[in-house]
Amino acid sequence: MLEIKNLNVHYGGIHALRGIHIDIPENKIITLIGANGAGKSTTLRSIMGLTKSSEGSIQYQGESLLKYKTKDIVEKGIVLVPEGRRIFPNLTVEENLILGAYSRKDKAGIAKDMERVYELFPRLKERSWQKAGTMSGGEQQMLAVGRGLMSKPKLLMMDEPSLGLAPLLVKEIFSIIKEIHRQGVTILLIEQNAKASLEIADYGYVLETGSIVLEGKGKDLLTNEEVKKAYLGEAK
Amino acid sequence: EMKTSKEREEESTKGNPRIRIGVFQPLTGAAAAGGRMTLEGIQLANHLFPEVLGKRVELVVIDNQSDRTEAVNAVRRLIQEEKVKAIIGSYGSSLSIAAGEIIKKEKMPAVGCSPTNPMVTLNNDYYFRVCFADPFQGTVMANYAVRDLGAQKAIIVQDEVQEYSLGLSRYFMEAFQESTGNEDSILGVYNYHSGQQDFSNILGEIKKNSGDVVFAPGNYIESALLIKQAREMGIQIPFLGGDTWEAPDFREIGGEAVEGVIFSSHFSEEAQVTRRTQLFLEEYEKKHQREANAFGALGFDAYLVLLDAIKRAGTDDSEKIRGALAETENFEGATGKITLDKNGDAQKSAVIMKVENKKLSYVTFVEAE
Amino acid sequence: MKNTKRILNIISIIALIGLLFIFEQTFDSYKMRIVNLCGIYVILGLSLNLINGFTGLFSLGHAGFMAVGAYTAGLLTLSPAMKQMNFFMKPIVPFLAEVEWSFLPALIMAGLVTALIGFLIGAPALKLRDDYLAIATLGFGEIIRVVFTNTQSLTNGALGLKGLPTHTNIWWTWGIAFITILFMVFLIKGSYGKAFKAIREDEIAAEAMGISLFKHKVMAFTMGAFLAGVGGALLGNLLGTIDPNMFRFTLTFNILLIVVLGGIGSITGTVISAVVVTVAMEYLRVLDEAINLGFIRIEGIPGMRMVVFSLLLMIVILFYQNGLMGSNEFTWDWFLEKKFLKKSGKKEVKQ
Amino acid sequence: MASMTFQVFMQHLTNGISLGSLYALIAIGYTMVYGILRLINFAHGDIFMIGTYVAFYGVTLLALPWWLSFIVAIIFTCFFGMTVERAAYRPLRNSPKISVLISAIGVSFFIENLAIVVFGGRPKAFPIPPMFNKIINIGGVSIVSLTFYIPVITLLLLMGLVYFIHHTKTGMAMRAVSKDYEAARLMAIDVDKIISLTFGIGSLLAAVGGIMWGLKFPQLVPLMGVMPGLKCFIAAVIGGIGDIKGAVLGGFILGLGEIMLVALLPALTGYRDAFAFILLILILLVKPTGLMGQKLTEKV
Amino acid sequence: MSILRADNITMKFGGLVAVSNFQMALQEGEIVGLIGPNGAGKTTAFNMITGVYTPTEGQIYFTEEIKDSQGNPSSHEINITQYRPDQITKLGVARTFQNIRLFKELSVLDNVIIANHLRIKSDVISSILRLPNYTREEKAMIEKSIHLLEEVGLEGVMHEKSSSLPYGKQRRLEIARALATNPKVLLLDEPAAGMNPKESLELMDFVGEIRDRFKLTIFMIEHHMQVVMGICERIFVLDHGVTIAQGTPSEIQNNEKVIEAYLGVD
Ligand SMILES: Nc1ncnc2c1ncn2[C@@H]1O[C@H](COP(=O)(O)OP(=O)(O)OP(=O)(O)O)[C@@H](O)[C@H]1O
Ligand SMILES: Nc1ncnc2c1ncn2[C@@H]1O[C@H](COP(=O)(O)OP(=O)(O)OP(=O)(O)O)[C@@H](O)[C@H]1O
Ligand SMILES: [Mg+2]
Ligand SMILES: [Mg+2]
Repeated sequence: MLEIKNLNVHYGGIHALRGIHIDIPENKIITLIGANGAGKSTTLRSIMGLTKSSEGSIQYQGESLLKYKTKDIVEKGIVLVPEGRRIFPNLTVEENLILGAYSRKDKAGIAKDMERVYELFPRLKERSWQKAGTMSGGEQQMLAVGRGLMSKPKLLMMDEPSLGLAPLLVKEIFSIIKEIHRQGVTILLIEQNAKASLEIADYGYVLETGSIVLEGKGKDLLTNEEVKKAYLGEAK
Repeated sequence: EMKTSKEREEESTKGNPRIRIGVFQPLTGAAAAGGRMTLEGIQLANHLFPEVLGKRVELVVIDNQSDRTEAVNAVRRLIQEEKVKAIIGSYGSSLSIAAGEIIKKEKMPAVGCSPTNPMVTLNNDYYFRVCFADPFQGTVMANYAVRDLGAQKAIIVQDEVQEYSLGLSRYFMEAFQESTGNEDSILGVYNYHSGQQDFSNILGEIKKNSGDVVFAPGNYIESALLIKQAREMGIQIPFLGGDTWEAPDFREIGGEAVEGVIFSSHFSEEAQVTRRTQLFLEEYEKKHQREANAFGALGFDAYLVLLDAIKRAGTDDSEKIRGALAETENFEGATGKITLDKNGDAQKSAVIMKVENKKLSYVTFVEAE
Repeated sequence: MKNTKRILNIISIIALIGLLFIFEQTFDSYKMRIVNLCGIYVILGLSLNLINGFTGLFSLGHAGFMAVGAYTAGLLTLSPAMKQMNFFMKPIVPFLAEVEWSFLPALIMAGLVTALIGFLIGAPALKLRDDYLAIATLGFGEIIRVVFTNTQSLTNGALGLKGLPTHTNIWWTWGIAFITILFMVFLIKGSYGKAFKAIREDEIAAEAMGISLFKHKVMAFTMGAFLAGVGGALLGNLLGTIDPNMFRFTLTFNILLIVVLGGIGSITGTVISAVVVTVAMEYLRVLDEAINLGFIRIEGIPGMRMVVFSLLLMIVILFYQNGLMGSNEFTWDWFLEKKFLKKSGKKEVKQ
Repeated sequence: MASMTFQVFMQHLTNGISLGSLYALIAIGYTMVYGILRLINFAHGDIFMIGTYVAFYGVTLLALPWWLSFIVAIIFTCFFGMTVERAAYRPLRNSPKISVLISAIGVSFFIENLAIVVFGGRPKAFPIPPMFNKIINIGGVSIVSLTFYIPVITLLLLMGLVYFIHHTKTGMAMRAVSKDYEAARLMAIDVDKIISLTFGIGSLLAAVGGIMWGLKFPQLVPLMGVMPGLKCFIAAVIGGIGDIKGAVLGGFILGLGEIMLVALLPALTGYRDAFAFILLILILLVKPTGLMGQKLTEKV
Repeated sequence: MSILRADNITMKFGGLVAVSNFQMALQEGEIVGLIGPNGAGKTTAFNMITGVYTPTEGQIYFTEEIKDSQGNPSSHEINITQYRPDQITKLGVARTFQNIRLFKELSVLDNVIIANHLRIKSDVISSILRLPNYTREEKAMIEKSIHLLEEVGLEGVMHEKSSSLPYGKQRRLEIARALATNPKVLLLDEPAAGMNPKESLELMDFVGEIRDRFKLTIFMIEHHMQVVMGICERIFVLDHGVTIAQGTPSEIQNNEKVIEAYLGVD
């Protein structure tokens, strides 16, 4: 579905991505793990056209994404739930969701998806009138995911959805990701919580200082000694 | 570039000898209309009389942007960088006064066209002007108000930022009190400042104190707005003003509202006509296809008076030109006969004009004292 | 290394003095005025940079401070006779009528009075942040101007002061500019300067590090006001006439422009850009006047100078977003290194 | 003061209301642009001036009927504002705030100076259609008909705008853009287009304000936008910048206050131009985000 | 006597009660944890203690050690409820932030030097004139800062711009900066956020080390249970602003209410 080849990104002098290759087949959960500053977010931002790459290609359903604006990429069905939630604090929960469907014209479809989001996150339904900025961190995270779903994505990318969440909510988020996947959405997931994400992922990539150092089936990575040592903090 | 001025100077002395005369006028900013009208007159005169002492007269024009600091800069530049021999300007007393210091210090003869405030030439041996000064103008209007309009009570509205307006108001007030013989004949003095657009508070006061006339000298813009708003508020008292109201813009902005206002001015073809008046009027209308005005005429005269002085001095030495200027007597200009007194002021008569059917009409003529 | 730098410092100071001396000998008074203006704008630019660039306080009230300085020095140096001439509408307040100070004390007094005003304004206003502070300080600047227009017996109102003794010369302007540069360098390098920068970077974190926001902000603001007052005083006594209208907010913008063009938070940048902007403004006057190319005469268009100037300004802002210097400074290290590298070829560069 | 008659008082009151609504109209434009870009659009006053000049030339030079000329002016100004945004602000979208502010000041200088060269420094008289210039006398208070039109137009525009911002998807997108460009992009919102639109609407309002201004004070100079521009910005800040209703409130307070202050205390006339600033500072010190501004304590 | 004590503090934002009647006392040398669901009011509690917010109700006390004229130490409790953040830091309470707040444009070293400024004795004039009393102080400040950076393992990146550091190092720098203020109490707000489990464990060791080396009392908000349970001696649990439990890690881990509101069942 999406294929990244030899992607290079520079931030001024920093070489943040050094020629990575990633393949995302349809209907799978792919996860990207790695230490801080490894370039995970940069990868997602490059796909969305938020960050310009200096070299390489990003193919989506046989077409290069590099020439498109973010807006067009979203319209093609790729959605990013960004790092740090980035909900619109001055808009109500409902308005945030409506904006999630900004590019869509099918009123009936939008209404249906709104219902679906409210089913997934009953808390959002309860608080549909509330200004999003006044909600707690976990609620905001739900809203961010819900908002992402509103554009009816084919490929949903999530950047550290569990960051700063209480343990209970972390569990909930992962079960929701599985649920969304079950409904037929391809998922690219970034997580610090490597264990949980590898557990649900079909395939995983390990990123270190801008390069992919390891890849494999989720289950295999989970038992890989290096991964264990570096990311799961178990070998102690 | 820094050196071009030197080059220019060399060039001017080489081939055909030139005399450079500096002109500083407000060509942009609040006083631009007056400055441009004056400049038209100066340039017309230069066009008609381009030579003196066998040399070409070259005008160096600098815009003082209706700003005092820029006026000082402009004159400094004319003297030090452009090496002019004499200076003409500026419209607007405050601009002239600001530049006066440098003119005095650098001993540069200067001829003002229409700055009427006494401070322009006071204590300044190098500044002259071809117009009358405000004490005369103020008195003329006060006397007219009392004698011809039968006014006993007057209200003054002045622009607190303009020496022109402040001075004129003061002389009007003195003359009015004297003329009516009543210390309390001035009901109030109200201030506004250049650039103000809403005068409702002043007009509220005027509406309250029913005077016989309002004397409101100032920039033609603010004056026009003031009168317009007065009429809108139903104030029907006659408005009197000074020579700035001559500008056509005053009638344009004021429209209907300024019908009937009365002001003093420098000349009218119906009052004093000389050979030069005829020449000026014809040539001006030919060149610009519109009615001539007093500012143009005064610019015209300032140039001619200066040229005459250079001719009499027989040299382009600035100090000598000054000497010759001081001796100007009965010079025949477009605005009448010009004699410069010991202050450097022109002893001239004034005319009183009225706005009628969007045109200026001549009312009467007041001889110089 | 330390010795080399000391020698270089001394050499450049001597060179600067020599240069000023040459200017004084060869330039006519018109050009000297530009040199003087450059010096004054260096002082003003640095003072605004201290507030806006180093401390991150968005202040737009500089014109007001300059007015306070210019009037203080003006009233103190104006001779009693000139005072009488100036104040013809309303007499001057008695306590000022007879004073006539020499320039140095008047300058210092101008700085102190302005600093006091700066303190009085800063104490309440610095509670505000960002745009709100900007608009409030802009307001204070305008209020100062309006007050000066209305306190006729103190300031001669809108008519302004004329005939100020023109004490200002390049030794004053560049001397004080030089002291200001040193002042800034040492201030910024020191602990207090670092605290200012910390406030600029993140107020909340700075406060959490034990830096009293109020004290340091007011300190920077007051010091900036002091320098602005001195700059204003020099300007007044250079021009010889001042009036409240000179000190409109466009004047603040001009100085802000110098700061931004030079690089916010760079002393070197401000100095360079003060000189460049001042000279450019004069140079562009050519555009307003008729240009005589001998065979053809191009009539000048009044106002063209400002059009070109603002266009140039826009181009610089759009293409040099961080100004000439960013927040970098000229240092001998940098200078020596660059020279050194040039000589020793490519190998060094790679390293 | 005591001697002020009822008529004179009413006279001042109507004056204050019409000036206030004029301020309000222009303040809305400021507030919209600020609300979205967090940028004090110093060029707003100049855009206002352009609108007035275009209307003037439409009537005088092109001899259009006044209403057509006004419409042309409004449309032209709309595009002019969008062009300004494109040229001077868009390239700086990711730059430090102060650069953008300087750019705003630079653009403002540029427009003013260009106007001086193109339109000439000499003031022009704005032609007033008779319907705005009728003097109506109600119980000794004489009022120009324009005085009635201005508040009505302001309120109509206000209502339209509030509806647009709060009840349309585009309005929602504008509010979203105001908080976070990047997140807005991720919603498939074309941020540049939304900002352009905001400028267009802001400039449209400026043009309407400018024309009204020209009708009230029929004098055109290239610097005519500077003072009203500044005052209306203050009005917007007083009301709580970013809030449209706040801008209207601020405009009325400022306009009415300015007129009433000097009417009631004539001794303070000279301080009239300082009034706006003093009011501004007093309000900011008491309520740092303006009267209707939301309190935005930074979440630490 | 406890070194820092909150007596029934409450914080309301409009109608929202973010923290209600929070009661807490830290003993010298302790490491205490503060946990709870998102939006429970943990950061708000920190903000009140450090003076960023003034509590709507309740009082906060800090125990200050003073030496009398003979040099005998004695301690007394002062009410710091109305103090500003800088005053509180001066007394000896330093903190880090949930969303890292470094002086981004400044170098790593400058970040730490600035944190020394609060103890400076020379005035601004002597700093500009570079009088000996100032230069002496400056030298000491720089030495101390470099030393601190060595302690946290950042000496190698001393001259880099602080924003160019990777996340984990930025967190360390924030801690170093807080240490430079000479605190007695250190408040850490989610120091392990955004770190992977391995990095989190390293951090845990690091916190223990600095506690011993600098004789600190540490109060820490954290969502990584491994860290919290591994290092904290006592834990407070907030939910909806209310303290629902407090006790040792094992008590908390088995507390019904905590499991329901926060931990969940495995
Ligand atoms: N806007 C930027 N400017 C400069 N450097 C950047 C920028 N954004 C990221 N970087 C750098 O690029 C590298 C990769 O960053 P990225 O955000 O992609 O990492 P990450 O893997 O998502 O890390 P984290 O777990 O902290 O989110 C880091 O070294 C980071 O410092
Ligand atoms: N400045 C503020 N204005 C309004 N509400 C606020 C403010 N600061 C915090 N809150 C609210 O107070 C509540 C507690 O917030 P706080 O930041 O203390 O939570 P927390 O326990 O630190 O959560 P997290 O684990 O997500 O960081 C939240 O509902 C939050 O939205
Ligand atoms: Mg990331
Ligand atoms: Mg928190």
